[in-house]
Amino acid sequence: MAWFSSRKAAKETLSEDIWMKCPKCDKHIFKEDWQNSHKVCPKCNYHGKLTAWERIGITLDQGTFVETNKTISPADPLEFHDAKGSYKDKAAEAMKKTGLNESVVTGTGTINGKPVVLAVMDFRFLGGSLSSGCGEKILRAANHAYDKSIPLIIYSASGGARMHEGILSLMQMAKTCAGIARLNEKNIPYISVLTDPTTGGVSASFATVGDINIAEPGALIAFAGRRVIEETIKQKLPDDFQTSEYLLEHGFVDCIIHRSEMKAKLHQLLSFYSR
Amino acid sequence: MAWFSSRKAAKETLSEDIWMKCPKCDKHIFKEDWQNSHKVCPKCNYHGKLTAWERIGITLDQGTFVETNKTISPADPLEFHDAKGSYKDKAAEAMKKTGLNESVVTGTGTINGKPVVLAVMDFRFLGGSLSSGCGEKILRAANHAYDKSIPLIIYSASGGARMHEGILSLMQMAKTCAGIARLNEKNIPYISVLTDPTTGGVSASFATVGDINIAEPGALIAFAGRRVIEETIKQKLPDDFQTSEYLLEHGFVDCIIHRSEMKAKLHQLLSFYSR
Amino acid sequence: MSTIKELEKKLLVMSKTPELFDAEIRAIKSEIVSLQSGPKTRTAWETVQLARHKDRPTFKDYAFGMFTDFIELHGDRRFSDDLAICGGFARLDGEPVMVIGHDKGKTIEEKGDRRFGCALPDGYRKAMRLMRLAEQFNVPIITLIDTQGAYPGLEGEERGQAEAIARNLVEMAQITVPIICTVVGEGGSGGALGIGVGDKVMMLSNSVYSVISPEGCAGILWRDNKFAPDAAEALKPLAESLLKLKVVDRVIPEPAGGAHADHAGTFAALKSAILEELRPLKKIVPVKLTKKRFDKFSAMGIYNE
Amino acid sequence: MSTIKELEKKLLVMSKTPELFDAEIRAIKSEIVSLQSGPKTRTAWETVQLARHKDRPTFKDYAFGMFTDFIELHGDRRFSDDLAICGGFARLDGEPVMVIGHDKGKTIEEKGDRRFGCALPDGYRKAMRLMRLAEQFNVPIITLIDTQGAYPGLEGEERGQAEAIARNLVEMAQITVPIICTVVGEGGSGGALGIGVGDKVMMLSNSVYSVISPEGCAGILWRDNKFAPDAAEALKPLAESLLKLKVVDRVIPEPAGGAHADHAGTFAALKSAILEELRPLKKIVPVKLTKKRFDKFSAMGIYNE
Ligand SMILES: [Zn+2]
Ligand SMILES: [Zn+2]
Repeated sequence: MAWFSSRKAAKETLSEDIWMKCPKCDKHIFKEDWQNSHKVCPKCNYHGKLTAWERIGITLDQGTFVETNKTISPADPLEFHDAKGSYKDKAAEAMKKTGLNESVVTGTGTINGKPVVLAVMDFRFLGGSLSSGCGEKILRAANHAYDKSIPLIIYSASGGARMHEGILSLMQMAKTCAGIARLNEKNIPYISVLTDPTTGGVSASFATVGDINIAEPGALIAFAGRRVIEETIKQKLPDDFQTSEYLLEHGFVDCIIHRSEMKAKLHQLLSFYSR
Repeated sequence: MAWFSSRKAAKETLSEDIWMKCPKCDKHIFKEDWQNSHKVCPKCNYHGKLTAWERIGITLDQGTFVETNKTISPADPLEFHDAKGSYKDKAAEAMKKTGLNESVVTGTGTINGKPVVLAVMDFRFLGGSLSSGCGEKILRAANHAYDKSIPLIIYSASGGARMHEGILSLMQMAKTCAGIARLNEKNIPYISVLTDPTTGGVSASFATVGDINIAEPGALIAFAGRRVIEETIKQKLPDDFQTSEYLLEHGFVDCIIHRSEMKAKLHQLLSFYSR
Repeated sequence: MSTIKELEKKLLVMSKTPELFDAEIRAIKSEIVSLQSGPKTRTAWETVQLARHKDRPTFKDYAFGMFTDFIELHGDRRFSDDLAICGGFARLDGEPVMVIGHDKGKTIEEKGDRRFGCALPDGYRKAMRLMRLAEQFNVPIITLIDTQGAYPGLEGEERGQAEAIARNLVEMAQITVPIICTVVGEGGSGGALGIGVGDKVMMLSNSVYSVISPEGCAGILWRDNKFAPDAAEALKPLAESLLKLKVVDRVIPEPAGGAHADHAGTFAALKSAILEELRPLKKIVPVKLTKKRFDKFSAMGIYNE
Repeated sequence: MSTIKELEKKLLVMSKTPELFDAEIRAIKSEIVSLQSGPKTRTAWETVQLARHKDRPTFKDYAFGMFTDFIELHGDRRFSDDLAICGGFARLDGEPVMVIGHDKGKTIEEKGDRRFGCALPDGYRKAMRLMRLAEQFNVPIITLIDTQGAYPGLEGEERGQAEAIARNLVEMAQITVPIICTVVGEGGSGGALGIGVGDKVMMLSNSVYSVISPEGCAGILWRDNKFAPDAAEALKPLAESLLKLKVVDRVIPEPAGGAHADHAGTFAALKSAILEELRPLKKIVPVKLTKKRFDKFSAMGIYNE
C-alpha cells in the first residue's frame, strides 16, 4: 500500500486552493471539478446547496433574468426576541451575509428561449424560511404568471415557516397556495423543483403541488423532522426515509433529475405546453 | 339441560310455516320476525337478499313507483353456449323464475315526498349480472335524473359482468359510468347503496362512485374473488375482508346503515340537496 | 396596534354606510371589546393551557350539541377513514351545512383511535372530499379547528402529509361555497391550516393559533422545551393578537369561566356568530366568493418594501 | 354480420360525402379487409396465445420506438408509483401527446416489479393524474392497453381496486382532450377498460379484448380451466368480432408474421393509424368531444326492447 499512502500524503500537502472534501462522502475532490459540476460531487453524486444566483445562472438563458420585487424585505411584526437576540438583528445579519433582501429571488427570463416566471429560494437566508416577504414575492410571481399566461417554476430550499413572524408565516402557506390555485384554473403550468432541503411549511404548501414535481437526487424532502418522528413512534426509520428517491417511490415526485440535465428537461417539459 | 333439549325438540316438531333457520348463523328464528324485519336476522343482524320489488316496497312512498323501460330484456349477441347450455335458455329461465325482464328494475318515485330516480338490482336474475340490457336501463335512469335534475339512487346486488355477453358486458361499465359523469357535472346527487353482494364489474363501475356510498351491514363488496386472491398471494385473508365494515375502515363507504333505518337516512341525506 | 379612540373614529366613518363595512364593523367592535377588557391578567402560556383544557367541547359535542341532524360521513375513498378528522352534513338553526373538524375524542379509547386529533394525510383528504361534496350539494362549510398539529409519524410521511395539507390549501381556495373556519381550541400549525382557509376565520376567545407549538419553538430557539412559556409569549398565539394581525376576522367571547365550564353557552355564542357571518356570504356569487377569499389571504403578511 | 357486398354498397353511398363519414369509411374498409382474408385458419385460443407472445412490443418499446422525446412521469400523488402502468409526455411524428399504458416489463426483474402489467389501484390513479395533466397542457392522450387484468391481491382490495377503475371510467368520460386507446396485446377485463375509454378505440389485429380471461371463464362456466379454448371461442375476444360489435372502431393489421416478429413494422402501422384518427379529433371543441364520447359509449350493447 505504499503507493496509496504516498498518494494520500501528497494530497494532504496539496493546497486547499486545489482540493476540498465532499460535504457528504468526505472524500477528497478537486475544487475545480466541484465548481464545474455546479457543486455536484463526482464521487457520490451529492448535490450541494446552490445560492439563488448560482441557480438562476444555470437555469435561465444568459442575460435574460429580470428580477422583480427585489426591495421586499423582512419586517418584524411580532417584535420577536428569543434567547439569542432579536429577529430584527437576525434578519439584518442575513441580508448582510447574503446580499439578498429575502429568502427567495423572483423574476422572469427564458429557458432555451421559452419564457418563464422563476422563483428561487436561498437556504443561506435564515434557512430559506417562509416569511411574509417570501410569501408575498412568491404570490406576486404566481400572479405575474397568471396575468401573462407564462409557466411558473419555483425552486424550493427551505427549513419551513419562519417562526419569528408567528402566525403570519403560517398564513404564507395559504397565501402562496391561493396563487397556485389560480394558475390551475387557467391551466398555466407550474413546475416545482424540490432541492435539498425542502421541509415543514414549504413542503406543506407550494412545493409539493406542482403540476409536475421534480426533485434533485438525494434531497431531503419532509413534513415532520426525523427526530420528532422517531420520538413519536419509537422505532427506527428506513435509511432513505424522506429522500427524493423515497418520495418518488411513494408517488409524490414525477421524476428525479440530475443538476446537469435540469435545464434541458425543464425546456423539454415546457415544450409540451401548447396553449 | 332437560329444559333446553325439550325446547329444541319442541322447535323441531314445530311447523316449517312458523320457524326457519337464518342463512348466516343457522339459528332458529320465527319466519314472521324475518319477514317483519324485511329479512334481517334478529339473532345475528344478517341482512338477507331482497328482491327488487321488496326493496322498492320498503324504499319508496307507497304507490309512487312508476316503472320505466320494463320491456328491455336480454338479447344474445354472441350466440353464447357453454358446457351447461345456451345463454338464450338461461335468460329465458331467469325471466320466468323472477318475473323480471332484466337484472335491474328502474323507475321513479318519492321518499317521504322527495322525488328520486331509482334503480334496484335483483340478484335472482342471473346473479344480478351486468348485461347490455341492465347497463342500458341504468344509463337511462341516469339520463332521466340528468334531464329532470332529480337525485339518482342505485341499489347494487351483483356478481359482476354477465360474461355470456362477452365484451359488451364489459362496456356497460364504461357506459353506466359515462351516465354518472354527466350527473357530476350538473351537481345532481347520486347515492349508491351497496348490498350483499356487490362484486366484480359492478363494484368497479357505478356502485363505488356514488357521491355518497352507503352499505348495508355485512355485505360482501369486492373487486376480485377471495379465492382468486388467496391463490395469487398464497396467504390467509382477514376475516372481515371485503365486508362493508372493511370498506368503511379503508375509506370507501360513507356509512353503514341498517335496513330498518335506510329510508329515513336516504331522506335525511336528500334533504341537504338544495339546488 | 390602534388605540380604542382610533378604532372608534373608524367605526364612526364606517357606520354611515354599514352595508359596505358589515364585516369590518363587527371586527372593530370585537377589537374594542378586547381592548376595553384592559390589561390581561392571563399570560399567553396560561391561555395555551386553557385552550388544551380537557373539558373543552370536542367535535362530537359541537356536532350533537350545537348542530342538529348531524349525519357522519366517512372515508377518503383512497386509503382509510381517519377518525382524527370527522365530518358530515348537519343543520345549524335549520340551515343545511357541512361541518368538518378535528376530533380529539372523549374517552381514552377514542383519544387513542383519533391520535388526540392529530390527523394523517387520509384525514385531510377526507376533509377535502367532504368539502367537494358540500360544493356539489351547494351547502356552506363550517370547520372547527382543534389540533396540536398533523401527526408526525412514519405513515404520515409515507402517504404524503405535506402534499395532503398543501392540496387542501390549494383546493380550499377554489371551493365555490362559503367556508367559515373557527379555532375552537388548539390551532396547531399546518395541521390546523389544512382545514383553515375560509371566507371568515374566527377564534373562540380562549383558543390559540400558532405556527409552531410553544414547546417546539422553545426547543429550537431556546434549545430547551422548558422555555415554552417564553416562546408562547413571543409567538403571540392569542386571539387578540391574531385579530390585530388580520389573520382572524372575529373573536367569539367564551362564557364566563371559559368554554370548558359552559358548553351550552359556548355553543350559543359560536352558533350565533356563524349564522351572522353566514348570512352575507350566502348572497355572494361563487366567482366573487373565491375572488374575495383570494384577496383576503393575499393581504396576509407584514413586510417592508 | 354484413357480407362484403353489403359493406361495399354502404361504402359507395358514404364515399359521396366522405367528410361526413370519415371514421365510418375507415372502419368499413378495415372490416372488408378482415372479411377478405377469408376463413380464419387461426382459432380464438391461438390468437390469445399470440396476443400474449413474449416477444410482442411492450410499453417501453413503443415509448422509445414509436414515439420520440418520451419523458416518463411517476406517481399517483397519494400512495405509490405503480410501475405496472407507465406514462409521460412524448411526441408522435412531432405531435405532443401524453402516452399511458400497461407495462409488462422486459427482464425478469422488470416483470416482477410490474406484476406482468397487472396494475394496483395506484396505477389507475397515476394514469388519471397524467390524463388530467394532459388536459391542462392541452395535449391528446394515447393509451396502450396490454394487461391480463387488474392485480387480484390483498393490497389492491385494501386500497380500492374497484373504486380506482370506476373512478377512471367516470373521469375519462369527462376529459376534454382527445383520447385514443389501442389494445396492443391483452385487453383483460376491467383492468384494460380502466385506461380504455376513448374517442377512438382500436386493436392490433392479433390482440384480444375480453370481459374475462378464457381460463377464468372456463373455470366458472365449464368448471375446469382446461376448457379455456372453448371459452375463448365462446367469448369472441378477437378484433374482428369487436369491430362487428362496434366496441372497436378500427383494427390495425400487424405486419406479416405478427407484431412480435416485426416491431418496427408494427410501430409504423400503429403510428399512422393514430395520427390519422387524431387529426379530425383535434378539431372538435371540448364540449362536443365529451358529448360524442358519451354518445359513443351510450350506444354500446345489444338488447331486446
Ligand atoms: Zn461525495
Ligand atoms: Zn342470523
